[in-house]
Amino acid sequence: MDLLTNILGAIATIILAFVVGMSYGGIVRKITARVHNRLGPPWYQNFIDAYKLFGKTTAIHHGWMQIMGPAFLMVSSVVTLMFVPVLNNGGWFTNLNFKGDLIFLLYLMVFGPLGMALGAGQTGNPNSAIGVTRGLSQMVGFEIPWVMALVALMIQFNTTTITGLMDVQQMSGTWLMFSSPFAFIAAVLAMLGMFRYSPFDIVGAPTELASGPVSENGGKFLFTMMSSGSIFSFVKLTLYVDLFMGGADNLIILLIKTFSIYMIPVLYGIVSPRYRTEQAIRFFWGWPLFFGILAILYAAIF
Amino acid sequence: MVGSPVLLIAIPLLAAFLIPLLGIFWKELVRIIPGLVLGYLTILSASLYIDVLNTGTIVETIAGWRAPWGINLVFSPLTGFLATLMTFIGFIIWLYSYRFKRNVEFEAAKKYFIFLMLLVAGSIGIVITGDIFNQFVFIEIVGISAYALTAFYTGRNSAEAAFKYLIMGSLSASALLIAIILIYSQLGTLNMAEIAANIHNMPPQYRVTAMIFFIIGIGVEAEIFPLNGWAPDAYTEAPGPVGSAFAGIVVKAGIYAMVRMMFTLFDISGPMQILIIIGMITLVVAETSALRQVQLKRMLAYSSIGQMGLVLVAFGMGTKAGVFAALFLMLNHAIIKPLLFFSGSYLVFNSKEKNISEMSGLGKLMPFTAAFFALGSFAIVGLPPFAGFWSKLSVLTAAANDGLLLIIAIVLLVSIVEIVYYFRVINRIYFFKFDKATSVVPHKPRVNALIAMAILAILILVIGFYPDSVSEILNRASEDLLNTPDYIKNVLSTGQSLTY
Amino acid sequence: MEIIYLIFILFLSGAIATFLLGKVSKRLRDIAFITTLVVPSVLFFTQINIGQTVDFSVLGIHLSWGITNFSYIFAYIVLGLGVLAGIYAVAAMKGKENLGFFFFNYILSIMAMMGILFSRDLISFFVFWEIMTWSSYLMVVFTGKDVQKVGIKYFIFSAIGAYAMLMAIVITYSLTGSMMISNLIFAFPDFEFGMQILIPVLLLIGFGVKSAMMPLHVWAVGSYSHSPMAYTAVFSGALSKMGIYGMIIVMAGLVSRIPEGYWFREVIAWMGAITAVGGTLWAVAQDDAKKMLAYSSVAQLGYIIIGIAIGTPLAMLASLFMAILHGMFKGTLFMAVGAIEKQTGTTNFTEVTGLIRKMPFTFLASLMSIIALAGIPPLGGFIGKWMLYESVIGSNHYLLIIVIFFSSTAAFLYCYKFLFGFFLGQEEKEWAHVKEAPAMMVVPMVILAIGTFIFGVFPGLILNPIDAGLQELGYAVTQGRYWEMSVLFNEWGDTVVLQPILYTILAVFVFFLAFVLTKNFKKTRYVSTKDISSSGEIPKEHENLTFSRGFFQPFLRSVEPLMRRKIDPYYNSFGRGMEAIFDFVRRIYTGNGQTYALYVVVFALLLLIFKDRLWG
Amino acid sequence: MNIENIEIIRIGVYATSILLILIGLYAVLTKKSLIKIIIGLSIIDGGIHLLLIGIGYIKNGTAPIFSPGFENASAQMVDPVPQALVLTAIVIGFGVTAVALALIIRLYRHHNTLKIDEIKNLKW
Repeated sequence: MDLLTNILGAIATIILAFVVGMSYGGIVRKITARVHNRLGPPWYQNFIDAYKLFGKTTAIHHGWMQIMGPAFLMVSSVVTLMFVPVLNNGGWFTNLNFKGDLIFLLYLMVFGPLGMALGAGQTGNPNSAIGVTRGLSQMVGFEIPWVMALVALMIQFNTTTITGLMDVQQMSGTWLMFSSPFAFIAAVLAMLGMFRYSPFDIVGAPTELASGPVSENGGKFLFTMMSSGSIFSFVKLTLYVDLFMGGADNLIILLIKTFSIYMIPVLYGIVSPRYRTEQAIRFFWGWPLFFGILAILYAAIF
Repeated sequence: MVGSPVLLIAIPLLAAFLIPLLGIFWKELVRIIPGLVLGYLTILSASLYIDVLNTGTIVETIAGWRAPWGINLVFSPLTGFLATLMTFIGFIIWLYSYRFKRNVEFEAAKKYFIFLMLLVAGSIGIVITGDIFNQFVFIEIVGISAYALTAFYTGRNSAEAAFKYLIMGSLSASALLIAIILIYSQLGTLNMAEIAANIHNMPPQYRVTAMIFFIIGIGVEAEIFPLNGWAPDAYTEAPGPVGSAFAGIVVKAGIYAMVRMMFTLFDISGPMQILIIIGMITLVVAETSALRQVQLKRMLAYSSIGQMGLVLVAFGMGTKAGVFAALFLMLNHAIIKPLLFFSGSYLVFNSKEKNISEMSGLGKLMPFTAAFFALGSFAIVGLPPFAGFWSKLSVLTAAANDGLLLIIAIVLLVSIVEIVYYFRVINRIYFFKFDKATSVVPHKPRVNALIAMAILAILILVIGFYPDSVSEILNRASEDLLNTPDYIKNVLSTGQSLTY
Repeated sequence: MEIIYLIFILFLSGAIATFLLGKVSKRLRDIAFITTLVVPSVLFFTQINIGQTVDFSVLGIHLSWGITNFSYIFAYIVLGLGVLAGIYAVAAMKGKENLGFFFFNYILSIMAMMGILFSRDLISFFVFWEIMTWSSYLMVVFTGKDVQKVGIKYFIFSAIGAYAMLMAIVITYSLTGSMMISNLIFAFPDFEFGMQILIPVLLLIGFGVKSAMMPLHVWAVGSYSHSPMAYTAVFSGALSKMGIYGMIIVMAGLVSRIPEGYWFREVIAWMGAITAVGGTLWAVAQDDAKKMLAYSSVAQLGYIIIGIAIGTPLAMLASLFMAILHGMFKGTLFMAVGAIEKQTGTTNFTEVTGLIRKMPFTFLASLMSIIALAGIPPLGGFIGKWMLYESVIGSNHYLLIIVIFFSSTAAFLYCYKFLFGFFLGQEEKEWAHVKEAPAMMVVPMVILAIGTFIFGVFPGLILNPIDAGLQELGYAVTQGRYWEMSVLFNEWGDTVVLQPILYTILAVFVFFLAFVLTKNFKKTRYVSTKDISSSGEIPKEHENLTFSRGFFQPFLRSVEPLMRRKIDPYYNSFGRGMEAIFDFVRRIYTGNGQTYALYVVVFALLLLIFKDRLWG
Repeated sequence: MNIENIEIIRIGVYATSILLILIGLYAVLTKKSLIKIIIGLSIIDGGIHLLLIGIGYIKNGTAPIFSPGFENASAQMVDPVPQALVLTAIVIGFGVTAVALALIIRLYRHHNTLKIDEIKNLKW
């Protein structure tokens, strides 16, 4: 019975993540357009796209790795979602009680992109592969400050789980973004790359590469990828909220917090031109790395 | 008593003179007699040696006169061991070279076997004699026959090699004679045991000078560092079996003479700096010189010199473990180096200019020879589970027991150099493509040569897998070398004294 | 008859029999080969009891053979991989020349590794170590490529390592009068200070060479990539683990018992970290799969070394787990490369593409191994990584963790390159004829790949023997504290429960796969990889759409400062310098007889001058 | 003759022999001709032989033969051993010289020269 509740809860969480993620995506498109002084699509445009894609028949494929790619991607998003507590104190469903081990999470998060990269690779479109190589290279870039931030948190509070860190914030009442500010800065800078908005959007490179890794996918492939992406951005935002902003006590607060943190990469992206891959990597190994080291020193000393 | 140690010298000398005479009747006798002689000597020496191990040292007095008046031969666990080893290696060399020059000429074979007999006789003489002047004579016999054997081939540079050998040999012989004069003028005797008994009566200044001249006198045969310029040339230019005779027999005799002089004659106990230093220099210079050799036999020659350096280092430690290790090294070297020379000379034979670079791919065409060469190389660089490893290990443990860490390090570094040049050759033989432009289509080794190599290879494996098979022998031999009082007692108490 | 002797006699006689039968019949030879591998393995796992020893003496030195709980861990790697790679080798090497020789060396090196594990004394250890070295050397030069460079380099480094070890061994003997490893460990704390430093350093050099620790790694890449892939699977998978085996004994038995041990640990850990980073970056830069995997092996061994150096129970668990898993997945990958080489004749990423539909099983095995290699859950590689990270963080090595993370993230790059380069991308006509490798090659790969999966879910299966082994090294029981059958704990008690995660992953995967495939999917047809939307243009047959050159150019440009320093040229110039010096030394032998005569005289004079010095 | 004279003679013999040895060495080390080197070696030999003889020399000594009536003559005897040694050494020296000359003939045929520093095909 318990298990059934958990599974149902998990499905509910997925739906929540899907809805929130898709809506955020639409809103971002709208905001971007407004900043660019365009009208932009309505905020629910993503849902329309998804519905359209869902309804399409897949006409061609290039082999079974391409078919498995979206599934890999979805595994990554959904299982990561299972790791991240949505609300404090079991306010939402506890999902499957994975406790949210951070190192496990880090590795699970790359599972999806790698799977998709494989799927994209099989299409034979050179642009896909180029996009993938850029994406992976960039990942090495932002992963370093991101991990440093996480390690700083881990060693500061002697726990490697998200729930552990949330408990710390609950108990002390201080958000971690204040009690370990450098880690937060490093993590936020890393987040810029993680969301792949401009200036770090060379991976998808919408114009030159005919939308990069996803260029050969249509129909349900694209639908799965899209929804996975939406879920994934929700997961990442929730993770940041859980880690640095004391989590959320109810869904409204969660939405406010996630949206406000989401605006950081979005707004930074809107006003930025695009970096080349090595520029991006160098960016991440500059100030973010510095703050990461500061964070670790801070954590080690205090 | 199956026979007398005298026969070990007398028979080959006699045979050397009989060979040309009997050759008149039947040419094949020239080849057969040395084999019979060496085979008999091996058996004789081995049975004498077993006697010695069971009952104690045999001291043979010539014409019944007790030392110091008569010349005597000492067949002890040490000398017996070396004599047996030498006769055995001599026999193997005969087996290998039984059909040597068969198809070419009778005269050449005749000369070869005559001088081989003299070489063996002289070397055994050096080992078992108990008289320094006698030793000098034997060294000269070995020298002259070695010059002749080195110059065996006409039309090559062999005369040059022989001449260099001769210059150095003569100079050192003079030095040896001076040493003998010094000792005789001070002690009035030439008998080793008696000298050993009275050596401390000799003024130190004379003693040391005599020792230096001894070192120079014997050093040429023992191939110690500045005195070994002849060796690479002679090994290269002499026929293959002669190279192995040098490495397996002559050098051993030289080394023996040197350590007998140091340990017994001058009764030095404890570490001998001079031997260690000379040995280390010899080892390092020789092995480093070997690295960039173009010719295989020259490389083998340097390797041989280097090994002898290591032997001297081990002797120089002066401990039981050191002597044991040194004798073990000598034994292994006497087995392995002939194997390398045997197989190596077939490889050389099939390359046009004798260069290593022309031996590409010969391993596939002459599998047995190449395999024996590889086995020998593995063994000589000290890879387990082959014979060479255990002797190297003994040297190192002996050195460690004396705390000679620097020496261990140098020996091991030099071993790496050794590995490099041996493995370069092995690589070339096995893993390069055969090239008709540089190599001739191989002459396969003859059966007798293969048997000779196989016997040595089997010995390498036996000692490698079961080193204890020789450890007892070596233990007895090393005890014998270190026990000077017993040597003196044994020699001086045998035979009749001069009375009227 | 002791079973222990029997195993070695079987190996040895089997090796010889295989070699000789090779001259008679190929089939008999293959059968003899497999039998020689399987029978002793079966004997080992069924008949040998832990703690059972045989004692004998050689040259008056007491020697002893017997298996311990600790060496048993490595026996799994050696025999498991040895048998599977052996089966693979029979098919993979079919039709090659000199196979009798290959099999002979193969069996000898397996035997030597088992011998190392059986050795309870330093002499047998060294003997088997050297047999392992030369038999593997003969494999490196087996293909005849670059033997004078690569082969000699391997042997030089092996010899440096082995002789450093030998020096430590003889020093030990002179200090303790015994060759037993247990005596060394027992007496070590009482040694004088210099020896306490010297012996571990020498031993670590010895083991560091085999485990390709920087800066002693330069032999590894050439050797791994030059030996036949069937052997490289064992070479990288099992043989390098012998270095790890020795290193663990040194670190746990010797270094941990002296006060200076802390510095040893730090230095080795950092060397391991440098190894990991360097190996990874260079692996990313390679275009040849063999070299890439070789560098990757170096990097992976770096992680293992880090774990050993840290030395907490969790780190040791991590290291040993990774050692076993590395044997499995790297073995599989090398076998896959071998299969590709056999089928296509090349292993270069820039030449081969799009094999996925031609060699699906090879791809599947490679995919799983790559996932394990990258350390992505739910495959086994992750468990080791997780434990390593937790132990590094738990032991307060903050900078180290960053370095490790960097290298393991960068590892994704070459992981992807491997899969993409060979299997994905355009399906070129040139490779249209390629078929899947024979079943005898595929089955071992798939078995190993499935193994990585099973151990990813039930790490307890491996951790259990590892635990027993660690207890023998003096560690406390770790079961229940750090792991259960499929649960992991870190130093702070945080847990990862593997099974539900796996089931979730599987459920989600199956669901979405089904989701993609249902509803009209039958109408979906397969199209060739030329049929792509290339900005609306239709590519022609001859157009090159393969992306394989300069694959990670941007990344490599950004890490270029890290890769600028290579140790290899230094070694090379050192070697050349030495050769030049040696070449100069031999000019002492001028060839002029008169000079030699002069030497005699000068030597005499020198001795006469220094006679007082020489004789006191 | 008194005892001093004997010593003078002895020293004279020693000095001569050492001089001979040095002359021989000089020839061996500096002369380029193979023949001269061999001559040098022979001179060294000669010097050493002289030295040996000098050791055994006793003024007015008798032949070293024990015979009836001369049982206690050993004090007056010339030491026989050095003489025996010298005889042997002379024979050996002769043999070596013969071999050397034979080699020189061969060398001359091969190299068309007798200069030792031109005969170094074998080196390093």
